[in-house]
Amino acid sequence: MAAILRRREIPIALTAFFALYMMIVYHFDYPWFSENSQLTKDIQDFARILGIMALGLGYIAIVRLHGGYIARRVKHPQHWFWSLWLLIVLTITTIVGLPIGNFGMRSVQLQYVYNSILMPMRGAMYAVVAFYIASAAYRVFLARNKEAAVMLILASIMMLTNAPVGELLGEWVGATGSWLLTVPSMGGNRGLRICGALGSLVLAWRMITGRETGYLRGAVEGAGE
Amino acid sequence: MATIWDDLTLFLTVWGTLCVYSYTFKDNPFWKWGTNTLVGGYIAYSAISNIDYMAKNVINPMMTKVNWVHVAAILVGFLWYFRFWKKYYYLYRYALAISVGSGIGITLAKSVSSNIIKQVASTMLPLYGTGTLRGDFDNIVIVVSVLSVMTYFIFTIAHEGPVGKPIGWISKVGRWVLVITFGIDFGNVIAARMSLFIGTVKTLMLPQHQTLFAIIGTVIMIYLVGTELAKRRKVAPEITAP
Amino acid sequence: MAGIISGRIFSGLFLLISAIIVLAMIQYAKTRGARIHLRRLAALDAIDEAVARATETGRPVLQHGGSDPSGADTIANFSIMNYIARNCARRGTEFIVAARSISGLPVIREIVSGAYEAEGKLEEYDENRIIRFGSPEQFAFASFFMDTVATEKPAFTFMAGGLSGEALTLAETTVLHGSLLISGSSGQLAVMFAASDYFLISEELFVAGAYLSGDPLQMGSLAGEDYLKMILWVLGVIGVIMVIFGSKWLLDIMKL
Amino acid sequence: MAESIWTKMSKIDARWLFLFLWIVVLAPFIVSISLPMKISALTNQWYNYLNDMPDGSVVLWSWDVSFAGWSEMEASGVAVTKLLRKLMEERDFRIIMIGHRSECGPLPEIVLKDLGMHPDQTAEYGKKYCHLGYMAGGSVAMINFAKDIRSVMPVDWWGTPLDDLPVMDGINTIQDIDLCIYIESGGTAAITQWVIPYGTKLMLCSVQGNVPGQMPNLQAGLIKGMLGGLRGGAELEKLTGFLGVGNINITAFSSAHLVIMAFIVLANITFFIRRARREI
Repeated sequence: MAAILRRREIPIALTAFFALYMMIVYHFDYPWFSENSQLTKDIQDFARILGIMALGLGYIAIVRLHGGYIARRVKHPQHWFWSLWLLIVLTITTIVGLPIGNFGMRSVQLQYVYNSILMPMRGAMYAVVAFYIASAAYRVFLARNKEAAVMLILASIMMLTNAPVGELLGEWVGATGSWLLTVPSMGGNRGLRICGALGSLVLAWRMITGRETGYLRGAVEGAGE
Repeated sequence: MATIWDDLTLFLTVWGTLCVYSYTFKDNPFWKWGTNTLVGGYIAYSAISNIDYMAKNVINPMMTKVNWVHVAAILVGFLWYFRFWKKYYYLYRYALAISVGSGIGITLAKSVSSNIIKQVASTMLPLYGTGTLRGDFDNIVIVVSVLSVMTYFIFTIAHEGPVGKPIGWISKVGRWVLVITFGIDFGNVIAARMSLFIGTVKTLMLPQHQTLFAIIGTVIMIYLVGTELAKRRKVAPEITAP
Repeated sequence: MAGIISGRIFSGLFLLISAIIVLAMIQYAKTRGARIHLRRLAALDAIDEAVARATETGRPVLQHGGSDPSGADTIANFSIMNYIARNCARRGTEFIVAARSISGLPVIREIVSGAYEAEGKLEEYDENRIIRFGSPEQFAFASFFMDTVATEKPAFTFMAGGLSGEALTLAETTVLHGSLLISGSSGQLAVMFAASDYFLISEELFVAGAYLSGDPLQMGSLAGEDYLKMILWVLGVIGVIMVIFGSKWLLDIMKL
Repeated sequence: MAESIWTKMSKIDARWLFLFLWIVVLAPFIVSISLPMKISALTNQWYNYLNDMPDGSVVLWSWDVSFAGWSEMEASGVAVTKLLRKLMEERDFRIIMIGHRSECGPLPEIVLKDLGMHPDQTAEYGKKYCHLGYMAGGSVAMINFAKDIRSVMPVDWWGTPLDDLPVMDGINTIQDIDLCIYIESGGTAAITQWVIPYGTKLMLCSVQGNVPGQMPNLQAGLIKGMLGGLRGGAELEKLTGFLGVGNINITAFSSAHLVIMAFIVLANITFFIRRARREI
């Protein structure tokens, strides 16, 4: 039995069934096969709850990763003491967040956690890139060739359109910037959007027909801001 | 009456923000405190908010009326966690397969409609006769931009020969449209990242945070500059030695 | 036709046509792959020149290991990694991979050792020196990558696979240390386009991967995608002509 | 040959640039300078579309902003909530708030508390507005929500059943909602899951980085309005008269942009001079 379950054919068939069922039923409204039938609602409800149940994956992965760092007393990529501190914060936030006693999502204690830690630091983590844009603007964004020169000029016009100070230079700045945004850049972004959608369409057909099984290896890890 | 917790929140808000920003000076213990606190806190936070949703909207209503679809989904949902068990790793694939399959199923047909069909339909614009010269010109630029960028991403036709040559020219136009598009995108990326930075500076400059901002900022700067100079002085003597 | 929901017919038909064309092209690529001609991207010539330049200056070649191995960008990055690794092995140039994903490490080891073996230089394959693991966390990996660039001073750096907010930092550091930078990504397009010497814009990265790997699955997919693009291209032109002559017929059909 | 000044300039330590950026952004917070600001066409289009909605409309105020994106989107988040409250009081609008990511249970709660609309602060809660809280499940949840709201969200953020909230009377599916305003910092699935299948009218408040990518949808009519980032929020504040965070930050927004442009110009001058002197 285990040998059969270990093979990839069944998961691939499951992916194909759920994908094809929802995709085809979207187009039809027959009494026995309809987008609004109870059966379709139940299948979608099933997939929804199943998706939410994966809430612990990231949690356990972090605990295993940093637990391993502590167990092996690693120095690289960071000193294991920091991993210990990470797990402490993780535990405190979990205890404060679970609906035990007067703790929970809407408890004052959890508000202290996200008001004092999560909100300021998440914002700062994203904003660090603003510094790198500043230093890159000074050192890397050079008009090395025609394309880079045109790009920098247009970026400057867009910046002067966004920033109120740009209006001091005159009306033409805002007019040019919004024209560029709503006409050529819109056309270019539409071209990219169409080609991107075709790319994911082709990838989806490969996954449905079982020709692409990379996704079976693991959940996305290492994503960033 | 500000409790100890309110004061701690004020301190941690300023302290956390400056710890993250200390990374721009160099990798240092303040940064390590910040990033580890944030990763730990955020992972726990998103897990408990999903648990809270499940408790409130799925499990609580089941106390009165059992919904067997939800019960089945929760049971199958435990298959996710076989990912961490080497021996039965393959069971994890069943939950993943259903999740990925339904993700594709509910998006593909609608994405074709919104990202392909509607986009092409909205590009079918009259190239003249819109009444204003500006309107005609805009439509011409839109149609040319969209079609040339699509031509740029055609890879199975070489840019030689009777058919390939014109495709080559059109894709050169497409390349320039992309340069314009990236120029505009770039201007907006700068605005976005600057706004984030300004948002955090506004928080730091709130009346109740200003003094803390000055004190903590100075302490961190002294530490960073101090260790930097100390490192340089430690390195410098070897160079000057004969 | 009471059962078919209006407003979804045309997109449903396009979906069906896309399936037929793509799967047919993949099958065709498997049986008669040679017929599918992917035009050689200028970026591949740029990669050859860059590795040659690294050989002359005696400085190493550095490649970003990509992130999650099931991501499309990283899969294309793996094909290019094989190509660059073989190039370096053939010329005896030092090659370094800065890896970020734990689950990606075994795949990278397999690719690089396979490349050195294919060039008959397996004895020069020193895993600890070539494959260096940073950290899965975004900014921790960024500082690791920047330290590697500062110490190794690569002549040529290739970056693709899971680039996000920190990508600009990596690009800036490589350029500051005098390295030629070629990168590819399906996200962060504007910023990477401005910071790189040569940039593979989303689809181009996948084409480079397919061209180098010669994998019929990828070649067939790209051929199928191109046919769909041409269909839409022709549809667009016909639509514009008809609208000029005042006929909304095609637009109404597309709204079905 | 001693290093020329131009080579030295190109080798400046990045940290001096960072310090300069800090100073330039902090200055407007110390010395308040206010610059004239024109209302852009996009913001006018957004504002007019909302105002042209008939009295008694039901607005779904969807939140998809991360804690990080909140530093940028606070201006538009608060300004739009104030505007909706005014429309609720004057023109009998009904407002339903909902969150699409884990941060968007508490974020709307913080805004409600600041505006005195929190259930602990006022008995008005539930009459004409409510906050359903975080809806887990992403796109799949959005479909079930569209078909039957109560199957996905039987209770609101504080656990009150929807049937006890007068605002939810007669609202069962997405078709009962006249307009959805969606504030996002990481992209939206509302176009594919609500606009395409059900024709829901959708207006976006996006981070500035996503604005160009959404322009094709605006021109195609898939979204009815686009309010972009901090600048859009500040303009909406000026339009509605509810001055707030946007107008405090907008001056620093200008000075930060000036710094970036100065850096780009300086870098290119240095680059061209060094190339002319064969230093590169």
